[in-house]
Amino acid sequence: MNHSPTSNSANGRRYWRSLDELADTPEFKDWLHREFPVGASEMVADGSSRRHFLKIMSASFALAGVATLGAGCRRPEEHLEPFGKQPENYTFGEAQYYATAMPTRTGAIPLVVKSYEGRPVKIEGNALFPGSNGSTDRYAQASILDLYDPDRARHFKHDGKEVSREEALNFLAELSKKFAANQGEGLAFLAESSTSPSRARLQKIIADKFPKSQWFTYDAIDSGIHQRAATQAFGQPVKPVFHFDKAKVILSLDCDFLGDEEDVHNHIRKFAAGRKAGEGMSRLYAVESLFTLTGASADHRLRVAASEIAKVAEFISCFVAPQPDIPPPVSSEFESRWAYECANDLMANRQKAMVVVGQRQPLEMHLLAHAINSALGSIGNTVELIPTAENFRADLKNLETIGTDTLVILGGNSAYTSSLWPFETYQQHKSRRAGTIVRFGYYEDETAEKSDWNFPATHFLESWNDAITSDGVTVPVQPLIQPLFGGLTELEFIARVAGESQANAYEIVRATFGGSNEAWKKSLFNGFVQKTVSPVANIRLTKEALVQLALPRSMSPASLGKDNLEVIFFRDAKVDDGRFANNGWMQELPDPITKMTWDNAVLVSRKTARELGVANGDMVEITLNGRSVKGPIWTQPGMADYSLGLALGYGRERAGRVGTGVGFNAYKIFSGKYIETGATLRKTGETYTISCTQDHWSMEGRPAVREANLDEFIKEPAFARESFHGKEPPIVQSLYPNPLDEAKKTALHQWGMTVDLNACVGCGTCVIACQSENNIPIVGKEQVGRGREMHWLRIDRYFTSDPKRKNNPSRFSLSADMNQKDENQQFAEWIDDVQAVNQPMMCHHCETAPCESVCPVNATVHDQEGLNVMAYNRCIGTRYCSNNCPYKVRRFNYLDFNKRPLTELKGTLYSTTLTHKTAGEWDLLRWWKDSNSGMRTEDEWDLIKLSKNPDVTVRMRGVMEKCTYCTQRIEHAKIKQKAKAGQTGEVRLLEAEGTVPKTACQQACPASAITFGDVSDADSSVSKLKALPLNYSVLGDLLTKPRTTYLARVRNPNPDMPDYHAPFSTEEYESQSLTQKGNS
Amino acid sequence: MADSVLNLAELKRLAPPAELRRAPVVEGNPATGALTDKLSAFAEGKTPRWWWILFLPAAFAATVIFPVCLFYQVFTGVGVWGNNHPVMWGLDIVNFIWWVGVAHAGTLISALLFLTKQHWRTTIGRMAEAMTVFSVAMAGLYPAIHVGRAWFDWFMMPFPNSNGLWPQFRSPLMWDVFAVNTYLMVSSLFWFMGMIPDFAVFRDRSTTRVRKTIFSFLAMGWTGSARQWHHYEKAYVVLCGLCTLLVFTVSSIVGLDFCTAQIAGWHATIFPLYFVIGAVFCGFGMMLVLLIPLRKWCGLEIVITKRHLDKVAKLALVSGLIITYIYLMEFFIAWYSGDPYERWVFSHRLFGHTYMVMGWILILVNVGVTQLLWFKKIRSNLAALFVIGLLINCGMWSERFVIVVGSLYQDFLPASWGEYLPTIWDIGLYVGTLGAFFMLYLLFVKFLPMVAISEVKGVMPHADPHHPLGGAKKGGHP
Amino acid sequence: MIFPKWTNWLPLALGLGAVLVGGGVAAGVTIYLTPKYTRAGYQPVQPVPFSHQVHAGQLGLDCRYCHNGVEKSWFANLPGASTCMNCHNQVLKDDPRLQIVRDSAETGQPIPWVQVHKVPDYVYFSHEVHVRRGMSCVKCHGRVDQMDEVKHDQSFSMSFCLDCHRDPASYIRPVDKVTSLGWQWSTNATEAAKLQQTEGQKLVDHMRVETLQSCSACHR
Amino acid sequence: MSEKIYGLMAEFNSPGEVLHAAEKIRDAGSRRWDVFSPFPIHGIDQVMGYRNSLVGWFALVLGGGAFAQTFGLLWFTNAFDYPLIVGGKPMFSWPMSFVPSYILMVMGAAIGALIGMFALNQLPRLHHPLLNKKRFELVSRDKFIIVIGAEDKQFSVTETRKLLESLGGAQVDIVEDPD
Repeated sequence: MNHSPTSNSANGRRYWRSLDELADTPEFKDWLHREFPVGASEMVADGSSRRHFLKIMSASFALAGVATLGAGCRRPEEHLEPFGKQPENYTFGEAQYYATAMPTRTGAIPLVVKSYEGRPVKIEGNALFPGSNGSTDRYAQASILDLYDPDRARHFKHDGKEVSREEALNFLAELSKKFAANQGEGLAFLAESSTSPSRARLQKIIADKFPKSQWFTYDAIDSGIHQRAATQAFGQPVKPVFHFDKAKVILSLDCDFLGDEEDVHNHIRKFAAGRKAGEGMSRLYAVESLFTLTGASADHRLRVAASEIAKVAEFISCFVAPQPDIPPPVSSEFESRWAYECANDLMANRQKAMVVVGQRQPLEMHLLAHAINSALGSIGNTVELIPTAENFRADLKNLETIGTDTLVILGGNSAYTSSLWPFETYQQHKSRRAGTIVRFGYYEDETAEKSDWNFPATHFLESWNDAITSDGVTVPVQPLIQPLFGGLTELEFIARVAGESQANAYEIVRATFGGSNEAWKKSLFNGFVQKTVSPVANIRLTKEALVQLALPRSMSPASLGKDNLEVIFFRDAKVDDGRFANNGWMQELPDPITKMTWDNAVLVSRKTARELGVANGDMVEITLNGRSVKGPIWTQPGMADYSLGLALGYGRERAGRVGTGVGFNAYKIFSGKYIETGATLRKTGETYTISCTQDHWSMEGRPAVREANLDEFIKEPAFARESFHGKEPPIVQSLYPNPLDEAKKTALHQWGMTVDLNACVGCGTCVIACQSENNIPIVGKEQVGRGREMHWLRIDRYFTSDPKRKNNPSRFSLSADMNQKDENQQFAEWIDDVQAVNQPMMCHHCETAPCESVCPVNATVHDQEGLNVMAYNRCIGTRYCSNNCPYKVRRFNYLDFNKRPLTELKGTLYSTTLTHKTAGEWDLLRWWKDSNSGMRTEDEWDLIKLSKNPDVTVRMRGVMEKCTYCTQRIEHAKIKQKAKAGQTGEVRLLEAEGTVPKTACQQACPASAITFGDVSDADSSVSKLKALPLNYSVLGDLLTKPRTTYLARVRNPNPDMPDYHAPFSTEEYESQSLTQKGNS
Repeated sequence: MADSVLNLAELKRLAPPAELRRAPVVEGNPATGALTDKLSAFAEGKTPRWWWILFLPAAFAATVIFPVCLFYQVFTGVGVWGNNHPVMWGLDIVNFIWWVGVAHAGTLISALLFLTKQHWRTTIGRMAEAMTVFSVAMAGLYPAIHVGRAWFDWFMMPFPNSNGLWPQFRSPLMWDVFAVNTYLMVSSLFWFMGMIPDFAVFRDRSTTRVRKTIFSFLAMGWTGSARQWHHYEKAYVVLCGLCTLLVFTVSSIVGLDFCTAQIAGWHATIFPLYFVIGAVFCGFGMMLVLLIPLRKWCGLEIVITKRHLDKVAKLALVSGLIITYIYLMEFFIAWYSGDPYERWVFSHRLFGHTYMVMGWILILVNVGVTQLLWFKKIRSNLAALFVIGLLINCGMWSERFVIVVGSLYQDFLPASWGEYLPTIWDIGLYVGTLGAFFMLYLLFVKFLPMVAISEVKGVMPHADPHHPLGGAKKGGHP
Repeated sequence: MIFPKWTNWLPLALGLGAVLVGGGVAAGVTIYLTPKYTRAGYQPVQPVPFSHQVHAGQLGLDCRYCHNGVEKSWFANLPGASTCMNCHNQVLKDDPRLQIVRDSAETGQPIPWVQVHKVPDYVYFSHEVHVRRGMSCVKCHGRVDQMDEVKHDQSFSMSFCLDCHRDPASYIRPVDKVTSLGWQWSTNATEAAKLQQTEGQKLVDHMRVETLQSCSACHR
Repeated sequence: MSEKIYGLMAEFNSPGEVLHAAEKIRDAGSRRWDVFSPFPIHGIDQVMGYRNSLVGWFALVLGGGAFAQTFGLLWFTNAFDYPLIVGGKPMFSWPMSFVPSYILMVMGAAIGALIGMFALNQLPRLHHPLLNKKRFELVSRDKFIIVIGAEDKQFSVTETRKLLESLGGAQVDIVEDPD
């Protein structure tokens, strides 16, 4: 990893500054602060300054596809504007990498950010970080888009009116003076949780300076419960670190540690490490109500309503605990046998077993888990406890009663996320007491609307900060770019409120760090402080905690039914608690399980839907504790009965042009508890359309994903090989020689990839990484509904089930499940108990690619290194290649997705350049003047251009595109190697030398499921993986000879369990091929 | 005319018995001059009201709906259509194949039947050829405009360029480009050449200077000399031979688009034959639809007799039976191959809930309704034939829909399955091409020699110098 | 008689005319609408009358003195005004023609040089790899050391690129001769051509230079 | 009007008559004469002494040329000038080349046949002395006309008129050549 030293840059990247200086004209500055959105007249009048700014960048832009239309013979005069002062150690056009970190609620994700000309373009994980494989989670991947969000808060505002920065800062100064005088009487802070030591230091300063002030920490999604539970259980401030890699048996009690918990990328990495196919692979039991990614990865999954999981937990604890108790009854014989065998398995693997409880479960459950883990001897082995700072969660009910004069809101969007904190009440309060709400936030959102003062916040890529990761390592957060729209960093804002003389965020972080300059520089270079945190040794459960354990018994709720439904509020896999609602990549990322985009829904089980008389898309009204919300129904296979799953974070009213009005706002009935019972549901009679990227749930017994149980794998390691159980047709030889074989003799490399289905959990990080790396546009809900999403990499998720439960009397029958429309899947009984399998699917770079031979213009051909290359500017868009692609991984730009704003991507009556006007000017005329123009307003377009990766062509409408194996990275690596080789012949990239590039998906994958490399190099990891018996090609019998192959998935179920069986996919396959045999 | 030389007694003596006698091509064997008057009458007469009633909406569709839909698509993107992922081809290609299909019967009638010396073809040949030319023109449009960047269509033309790039000739789509262009070119040439002597007829009959000028120009100085006829006839035979080749190969090449592809439901060697027969079948349906009203309205009952329609219907029946056989084979092979993907596609053609209706229309019409043509009664009932003609066109359209969409929407990996529904722009473009076709056809009927006058005259007994009617003094054959 | 006798020549005349017009159009397009004409020869007026002939030719400055990013980046950068001032704070200190340069060096306001050489945005050309692997500047940019004002020398069309990419041996030269624009294998032209083939092939073999004519080499 | 004489024309009513008359004229040794009819008359070719038309050769040459050229073009473009690896298929193979070559052969042959027909008939010829004659317009209707050209060695206005009339030709008339 090539981190550039950051010695002399204290305030943002100096290179950006240099560019900044170039554009340091009054017009340019004016632009930065201009009101948004810009009026039409201004666009024309002042366009030059903005253009000027962009033109400087444009040398590196290479916004090619947009320009493929080309100006033809019109050659506009273009300028190259070099620096006035040549900066040192800087080469225009070369990417720079800086280490930083993305703060999360309870930790931080160490990152390395790639930046071109001072413009961050891609986020990667920091591979230097101890234990890390350089991966991230999907939120971190997507966060870069927020940086370029045109809807960001850009202005200091008072009472909704713009004020100057000076004015706003003066106000803060006065505020601090005022409260310094009265010791902070009436001053309250409402902040999101943070691990920043600097913020903690400032918080301390505030507590000292304003002793009477109050500080509340509130998160809509409370991930701090693990820490609070551990602290309570063990009587000292500790937080648990789960070592899924060390565990042999894992029991998840409603804990989606691979999905919606914090720190999933670490969990996935560790979990995948423990799941290497073979003896000693771990076994995962999941008890859950929602179908989660953890459930999808589980070997045994028990679907139980979330509020009844406590019973199962207690049942198990009775066997595990030192003094066996009489187990409480669970609802069925099956469940008790399940739980009993599970407990046996846990006990058989003492010290190597672990129990994890989900963050949405109440504290008591967490204590119970600690008790079980203690009893199993897991504490200190699979679960380590590390010291931490205290973590509070504010009970916002109290806020009404505090006599607050001024409320300072630091981040968060509490007006939206907390319906329990009625702003109205507060405002009444305020009218009595003339109080003020001061808001520091990234967006002008729901909270901003209700605040008196608004301070724009900077993105973490624009801020100096620090944080402590979940495993206790301090990481600096350093900016890569000066704030695009001004704004304040969080630390600066707090410091100013505190009236600190030193309000410079860099100085604050530097002061918190202390130490030598040497150490500081090193920490910035590495992206972390080289300091390991040792776990607290010899720790025991406290007596108080043990007493608490008796409590869950009393928790047993009234039994659930269709009039007493349970509601589960969960962190959305895409928009989190709503903070990514305006992030198009996230909105369009298919939910890992439902594959739903641009929406949330009321998830129910088939049985519940039937009893309630609802079907997918029916709008229903859910009433809970006297409050209600409306949303569409979505039948989720594998859901527990009588549970309603509501994803938080949607239904935003003031999110921005992407997120406003997407989905429904589940916070309306949310009261701080993530699991509540007593809800009722009523059908409203309206219907609603939901856009999914995958409409068909079943794999129909096709051998796309190949699975086996561990014992079968040990018996027959090559079970997945080309003939899969001896039933697939053999892969025959071509009739004629492939010219690629000739080319292989002289080519330097042959690229290939493997995807380990055993490691992949389906989290979707790769999808976003690919989107970010390859300039993939979003298309909006309606276009997704029309099947036109552009993701080069999709994750196919199939639900498999016992074939005996399928209604399949005969293929040639109208009533067979397989002949039903996709809309009717929701009524099929087989979806009740399903397994899910995930399969990342991208271009397979087939050696005999069917797409190539049908292209009439040579737009897609093979190169000598085995890449199926796509020349966008040659493509005329016959779409024949995609028809002929058996994997359907090619994507067609049906409309100008890059140049059209989302509002112009709806309906059959799309606006056309022939009639449409943008910013008051006829589009055709705009196009004539500048072939790069589109229907987006210029400010939006400018920011979009900034966010694009200059190494990849931006595609225009009418061309086909697809995964390229990140050819830009390969070419970059080859160019660098060749340049290094100079007049020698050492031009080959070698994995052993670390010169082989990683693809974006590979780099981002927390599970390291994707391996890319040179298959002509026998020592490369990809060659070794391809030599494994698990390796197989999807649809290999079509003689496509794909370069992307898969490693089959191995499940590790416990033969003693009541639900032990071969993987459903295999059973389905067998039943299909049996019918075939019978017929032929 | 030569009535004077008719020796009735002799004629009667020499004539074969009635049951062996071939029915005359033109009812009543009118004299050559009268026949000329009759066949030119419609083009020279006053435009009747029915013509306007048909022409105006067709012209509206051709000149308003068609360009609007076309330009809208070109300027907005293929996304205005219903095409999606995985159904990358929808109505654009369905209509393309359909139009190519319609064309084929025309060539078959005019060229293949000429080579096999079927004199009855002369009276309907020209109308069939016109149908071919106009429908190939419609068909040729689709491949050009269905692409994402129609303004780069010239990438498909092989000429030296500064990019050093060439088209990729392994692609059946390239073959398509050549095939459809060739078909358009050759059938237009054939059509035009056939009309030259008739242009001369119109030229010589014209009463106004404008008409005279135009037709003089079009007739290119045709005098009807023996030398001209000599070369003309040779060229005609050659062109007929070439057109016959095209009948069998253009649709085959269109079929290659599909059979060289991987997709289950496309990947079958039967496709070239399948498409040829389907095309011909569809074209005969269209012939019925065009001939039945026009023969009445244009006063051509004596030249386009019920016997002609009966023959067209019989040809439709034969091609329909072959189609039926092909359907059976398709299903059989799908089952026999044991290929799960093939089986899936074919079971879904009939039982998959999404496009089941199209599948059954195909079976009911192409297999079912066609069987009605076995009955002489049906074949001589013009109304029934007209309806059957229409139904065959619908049936063949749904067949193309089932082949194109029905094979794409559920292919290998269930994760990428989807559905396809055409939008108003898909339909609008189809309506536009239909309009353009009918507009051109009506213009042809009105202004050009819609029956091959010289050819018809040439197969009359009056034209046989060895026939008493042709002026044979004695002997010869009747 | 509608058509006079001369009209019998009309078809022939029309045919000939069509051939002539068609040929003319083809020739016109080939000459005027291909990059050989539209690009080569472009010589815009620059804001500062900088002479490559003086600097690179007479003074013999190495290309990389000013275009110092050329070996490190895809982009051959233009020097900042501060680079100019390295010399010009001594030489021609008060020359009015250099006022813009002095201003730029002082204020940081860039000099708006007009771009001469440009490949389309969808072409990813890297100076770095060409320059460091024995492809001389002169092959694309011509004898800049003899140009007073820079002129677009070559067509920069795809087939222009392909010439080298298909047959690198005919163009490659020793890496240390890359910036010597006038360098030849030999002073004798025929011998130089011969040496280019033999020595070039040796270089290609030794350096493992690939013949890259697949799309991925330039388009991403 | 002191115009040149193009020839003499005579009308006949049926193909039989005109065929008979033509045989006689041929036997009389005329060289520059022709028979005009509304449709091709069976047997007239033999009478006029026409051998197999050359149109077929035009078609063959152009068709064959197009086939060979396309075959060559495909080889040149896909296998020689810019060989690209496409779908693992050979750079050049006859099956893929046959289809476009064949179809362009058809196009070439068709154009050849048409060109041949036009060329051999010296068409288009918009101006023709016969087209001036009002009676000649009946040729395209139902009359059959024999014209004996003034360039014929045996031509003489009176003798030829006699000959034509003796053969049953009606409306024997002089055809003028306007220049």
